Amino acid sequence: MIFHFDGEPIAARPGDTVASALLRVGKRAVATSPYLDRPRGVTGIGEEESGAFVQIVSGVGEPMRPSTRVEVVAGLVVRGLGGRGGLPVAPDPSRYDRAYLHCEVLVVGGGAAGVQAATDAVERGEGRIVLVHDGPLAMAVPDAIQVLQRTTVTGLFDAGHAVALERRTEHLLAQPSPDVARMRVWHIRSARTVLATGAFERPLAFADNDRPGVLLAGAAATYATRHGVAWGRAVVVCTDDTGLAAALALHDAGTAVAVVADVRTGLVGDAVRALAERGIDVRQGWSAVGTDAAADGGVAAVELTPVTPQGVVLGPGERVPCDLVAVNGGWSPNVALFTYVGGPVTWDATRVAFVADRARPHLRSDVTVVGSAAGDGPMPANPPATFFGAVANGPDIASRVFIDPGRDATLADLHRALGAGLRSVEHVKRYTTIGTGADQGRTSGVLAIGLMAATLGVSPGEVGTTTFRPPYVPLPFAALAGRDRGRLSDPERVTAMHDWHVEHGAVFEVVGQWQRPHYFASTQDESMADAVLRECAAVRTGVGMMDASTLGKIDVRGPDAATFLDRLYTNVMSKLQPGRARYGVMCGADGMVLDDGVVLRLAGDHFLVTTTTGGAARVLEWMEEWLQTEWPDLRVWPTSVTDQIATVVVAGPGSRDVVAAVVSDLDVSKEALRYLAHAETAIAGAPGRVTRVSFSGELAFELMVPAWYGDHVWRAAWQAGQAHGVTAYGTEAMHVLRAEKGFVIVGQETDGTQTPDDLGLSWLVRKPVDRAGNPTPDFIGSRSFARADTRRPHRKQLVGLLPVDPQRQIPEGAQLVAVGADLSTTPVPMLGHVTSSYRSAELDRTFALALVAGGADRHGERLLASFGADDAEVVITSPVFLDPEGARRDG
Amino acid sequence: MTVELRRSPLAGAAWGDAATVAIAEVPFTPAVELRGHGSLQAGAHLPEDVGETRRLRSRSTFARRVCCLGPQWWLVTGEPDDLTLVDEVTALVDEVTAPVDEVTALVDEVTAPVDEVTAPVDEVTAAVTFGSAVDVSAQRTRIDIIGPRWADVLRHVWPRDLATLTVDTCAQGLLGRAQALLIREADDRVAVHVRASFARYAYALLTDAATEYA
Amino acid sequence: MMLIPCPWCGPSDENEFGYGGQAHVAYPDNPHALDDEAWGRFLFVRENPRGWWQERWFHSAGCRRWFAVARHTVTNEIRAALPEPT
Amino acid sequence: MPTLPTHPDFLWAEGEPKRHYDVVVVGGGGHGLATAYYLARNHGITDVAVLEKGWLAGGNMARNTTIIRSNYLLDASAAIYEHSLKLWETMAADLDYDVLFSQRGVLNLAHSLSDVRDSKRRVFANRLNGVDAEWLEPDEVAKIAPIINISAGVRYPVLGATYQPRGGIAKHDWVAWAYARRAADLGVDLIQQCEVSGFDVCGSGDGRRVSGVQTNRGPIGADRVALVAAGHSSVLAARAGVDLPLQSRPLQALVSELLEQVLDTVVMSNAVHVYVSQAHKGELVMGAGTDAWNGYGQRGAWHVIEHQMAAAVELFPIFARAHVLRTWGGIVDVSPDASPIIGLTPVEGLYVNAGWGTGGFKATPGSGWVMADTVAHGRPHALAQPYALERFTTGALIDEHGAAGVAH
Repeated sequence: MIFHFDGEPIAARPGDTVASALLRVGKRAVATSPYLDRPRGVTGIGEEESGAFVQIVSGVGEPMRPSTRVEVVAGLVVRGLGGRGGLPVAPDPSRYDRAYLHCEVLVVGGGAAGVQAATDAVERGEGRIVLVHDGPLAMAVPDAIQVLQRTTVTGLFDAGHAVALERRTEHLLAQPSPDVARMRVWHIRSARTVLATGAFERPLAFADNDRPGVLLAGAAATYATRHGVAWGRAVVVCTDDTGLAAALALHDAGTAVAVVADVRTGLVGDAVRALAERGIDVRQGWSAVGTDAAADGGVAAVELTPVTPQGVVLGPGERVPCDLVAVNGGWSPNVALFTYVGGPVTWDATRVAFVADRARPHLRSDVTVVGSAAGDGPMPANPPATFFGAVANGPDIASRVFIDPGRDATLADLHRALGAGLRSVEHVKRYTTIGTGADQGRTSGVLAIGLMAATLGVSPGEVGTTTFRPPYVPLPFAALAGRDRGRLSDPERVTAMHDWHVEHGAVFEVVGQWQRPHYFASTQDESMADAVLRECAAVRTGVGMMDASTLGKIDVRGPDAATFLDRLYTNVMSKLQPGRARYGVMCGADGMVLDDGVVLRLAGDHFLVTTTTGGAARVLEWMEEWLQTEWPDLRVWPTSVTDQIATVVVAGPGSRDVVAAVVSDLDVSKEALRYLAHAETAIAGAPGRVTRVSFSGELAFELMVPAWYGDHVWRAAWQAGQAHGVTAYGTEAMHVLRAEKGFVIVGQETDGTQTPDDLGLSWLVRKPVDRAGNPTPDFIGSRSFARADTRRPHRKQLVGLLPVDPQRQIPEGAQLVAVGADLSTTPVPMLGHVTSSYRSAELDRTFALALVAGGADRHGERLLASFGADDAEVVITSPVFLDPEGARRDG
Repeated sequence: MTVELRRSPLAGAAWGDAATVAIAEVPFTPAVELRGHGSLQAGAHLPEDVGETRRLRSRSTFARRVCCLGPQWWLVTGEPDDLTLVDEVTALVDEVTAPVDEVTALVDEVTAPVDEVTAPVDEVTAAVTFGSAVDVSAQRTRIDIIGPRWADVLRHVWPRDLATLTVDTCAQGLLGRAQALLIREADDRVAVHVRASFARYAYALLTDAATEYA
Repeated sequence: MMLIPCPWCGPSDENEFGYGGQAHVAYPDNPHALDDEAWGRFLFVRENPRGWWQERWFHSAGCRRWFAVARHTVTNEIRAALPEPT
Repeated sequence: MPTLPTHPDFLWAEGEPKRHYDVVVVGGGGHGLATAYYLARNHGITDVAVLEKGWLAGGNMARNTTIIRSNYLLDASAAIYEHSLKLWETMAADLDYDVLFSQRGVLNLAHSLSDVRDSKRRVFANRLNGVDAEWLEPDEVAKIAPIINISAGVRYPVLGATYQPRGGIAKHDWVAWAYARRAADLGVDLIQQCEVSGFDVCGSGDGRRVSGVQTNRGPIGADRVALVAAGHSSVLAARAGVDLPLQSRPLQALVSELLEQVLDTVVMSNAVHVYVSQAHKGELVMGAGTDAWNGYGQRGAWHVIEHQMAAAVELFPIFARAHVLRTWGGIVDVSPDASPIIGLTPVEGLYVNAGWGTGGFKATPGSGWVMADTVAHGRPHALAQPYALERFTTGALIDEHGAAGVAH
């Protein structure tokens, strides 16, 4: 099996990772360090890798993968990295998946301890047991256990929640599959979780300890025994019996072990005997202080010397030629996941490690730790040494002693941090950047703590650890997005008439999640401005049709419905007669306008409330909140019918004829169906309701039908309208038309800081006592109107603006300042801002709405609209530009 | 009613093969949301626990189902051709104030479980003091997931534990990013009800999630 | 993601819910009887303890009921779901 | 690969608290350290202790996305954030410490017509308030950040953006250390692992006066106490009988691995909660949206991160293969109008500065400046006046929600 590394074909065997394959062919230097440009090679065998990071070039590509975690497949192409990954520019065509899994027992880690824990759970008769392992599972497990292989648990969260990443295809094929998700993010909920996450071998500090060929001893031995890597000549440097075991394994796998340097003295036990039998030179009380480089930048020799247990170099040393320096500085239990849930760790001086402290409580009592992650297992024949490395005296030596090769962070950096007065391990981490690299300090963290403790003359336990942060392994952005991409990235809501709009050249605007026609381009090259003028003119002079289905609709029913609505709206709804409709405004408790809409009374106990498109969900929740939490005594039930009802607006002088053509058994004459009246009737054969309500000031009808009939009724009205030159119009024209009448749009004229009075709607606000002198029912927000700031004169109030130059259109958002204000000295006092600004076909000029301080009393005054290059003067007017007496609405 | 004029949000779209998994709109399912203010202690005919559903018999031959969506909140659904369901169920509210026997009659017709003896008159009236019954037939769109792999598909987009969605139970939650009601209609059939404006999203989401199982 | 114990639907993912902040803050019987200071406190001042408190959740994707729970604001441990709203 | 400037050889010494100080600053975050520094530098008040319950700047200062800008909508906000930005521009020289302040510009994307309207309103207001601001059309956005997907068909179309060229980023830890170092030079005691558990208040009613604080290292007397404890402020203030209208919420952020340069400006999208810059070493630094619920656990919910990633890969297709290397959570103290609370309290001698929400880091120098002046003179600094606690009684809020001005 062939793959390519840095352009060179490399032969690999089944079961190889990029790291094992490269080592087998003798490639030691495979990457370079981020800042110092030093050659770097494989240091470990798993997630603890800190040197050999590669960029995946084949397939869709992926930056910064540890070579020890990339399984070789035919066609794989990788290159060694220089500390930074590259983002492929080509779009990523692969599929990413998310899945949810619920179980009783989640076991993390497929090693001996994990498999044992899962098997025990089976024998205890526990149901739904899931075992997650980050590689191919080596051992067989009972069928009752669901095994997720090549899956890494990356985070533990509240309430039994675990997140895991499964890499599903890259070990099978180098290219992405169009049908099979490349990665899957699992969301697992378990009743209890067992962490069997094992431990990471620790390196040692000595000069030039970052050279290719310096590996963790256990990793080096495994490469020899499992992957057939021939090391040539090895020197083992250790502080722990596992180093002795590694030396034996290397020897028995055919590697010449020249020397074993163990800082400890008085070693006993089988391993020592076995090493002696094999004639391996074991130097007790010795350790490494430096290495020499070969031509490839890798290690050529290691300098060994007698040292004290405290790391004081006694000398004289000896330079031993070798190809491999196998280092074992002890083990660090992998407690990252445990700490995510607040699991405490404690320094175990006998095991020379921070182990999970099972005695103290944490956030997730259902999470337990087993195996070496908890420091379990028998004590070795020889206790491990509390020793983190030996550094000879000499200029600049410390700057060649690497603690975090991934960040080129050295002992010199650590000393500078302490010299600067820093004592908190978190400060030192940030000052030196140790532990912030791609390996998240798996090997460097405890080494740094140990060296810090040694320098300060305290125990590592007193220094303490830094905080691990999820994710446990780096997670691709796209994998986290899952299938929430492209058209699925966020729902797009459409109305029953959507397809018609598309067929007729609608250009859509996104309103919340809704797709609404912004305007209809009658020809390919009609500009928006022209289209909007055309649509507005049609409504003012002929007839137009608009899809108003996105407006929120709430069926409010119950004996106390009227009472309820009186408390919600600033105006009185209980006086509304069945068959009539009324515009209303509701405020928050702070007195600021929350939403508005037309309320239809269907019967004594039955209302149909309409809301803004964006406010539909909010208003329903608002109703439910008050009914459930404050007024449970009220017998009222709100039901959303937003999607149930499609609404066709037919507006314009010609609208009555069009409506009459589709409504046969209802008299829609001015006398029979008065303004703000509504009636049930068949509409083009569909059951519906016709309402005389106008947001444009023109004669207008709202046709409401069950959404199933929306498309039909729209097309029927469109057909009937052909004789009258009916024109479809979108939200922009609707906005212009309502602005000509001075009607506000919540969210455009308002930003959550306007009272009804600010908007000139005080006529909608109930007085505390009615004309007869009886107190009126209170409504939400009324109390806030009495606060100092809401009583303040000169609040910003709604006005109309006419640019002095009738052809100048002021941009919306333009700020209004006094004419002659000195714009060169900031801050310039601002008197208000333009909320809406349009070109009017009817007025044959531009106009705008604005909020201006004390504006209600300033009609006729001039202001300067400031928006950059060519500011323009405007005259304050009434916000009602058209038909103030409302003569047009009856047609 | 002129049913031929209707158009469903997905125009009857269907995908896949029920031998593994199929996803298909079931257009024009009638539905009414019922809200009751009165106590349901004696509501022998209505499920009281959220997630519980009951099959109903009616004067007509159609299978109907009432789902408990929340406290004092039910959804009555039926088969597409069950054109009288809405009128019969909404009539309940109009009839609340009518003489007891009339109410009973209506209640029996609409909400009596298939294999259940009709409860005594007084119990039934105590059970059904509805405050609101609203036609929501077009509010939600029904998309069925049919076939042995239905759960494999849903677990990609439905975070709740599907093991608890046993036959004749229902659950509300989030389907991807859209609110949805799931009804386990049969061993290998789940009905997904989403707001009509979300129907295209839900259908695209489900067929995407089903890709590896088709 | 927290599991919020809805009294009606059982434990459900946090993102099925709306959040209502501190529980049991009753709307004044007569807001007009309050002075500006007291009204301002009702509008804006809520407890913000580091530890246990009672807060409101709204099951917007489920039964659409408001309810209160006792939650620890550091550990996110949730003790009791209290069906009665406010 | 850029190598970063080296730190000064000495930062500060661990201190033991004295029995009494003129001013005790509660909270050793950026704002507390800046307050102490400006007390000494601007007002000659050096008998000052900064009390930090953990390690200096270990709270939100160590957890934010380091975005610096002043393009807020409302006059009061623009004034204090612009004052802050001007201080950023002279900080390195003033503190003699390169804090890697990089004015690479900040883009705020608009995805809907109402975004566009609000954005332009903010730009026009910014200019009149002396804040550099531009409105950019999509093609101009693409010139500044070519990796943004400006094509029309996408779920979050880019309809334009506001641009503040003087905005940027800085190295958060270094900023705190720079203030700590100079404050220490000027005689300020920096006391870590010193948790304030309460206040000594004498008198009653309107006559209450603060005389010191209780800590895990014993009582410490103080003539004046500046409470600058971000998310914990309301808990502490309550112990002095002062109710602050604050809610403490989780706010998450994340970094990627080191990547070759793809983005040399700051891009913010409030609509979909994506806030991203590429830091000096090459990692993408991203902020997420605030979790909805109150929490002091310094951790949020994972689905917030997944939502953010979904939006991020839509806006920046090139991010698809980047990796989330590390996530973390801070505690943001949010006020009802998304604006801070600065100034006096009903307890004489007790001053508060909190409620910065997601705006805290960028405000660090300005906040410290006005707080020091307020404490030194016993009256609100001119820029702090609008932010007095009284506004929640009068209703004169400084509501930045409307124009989505608040975000990182």
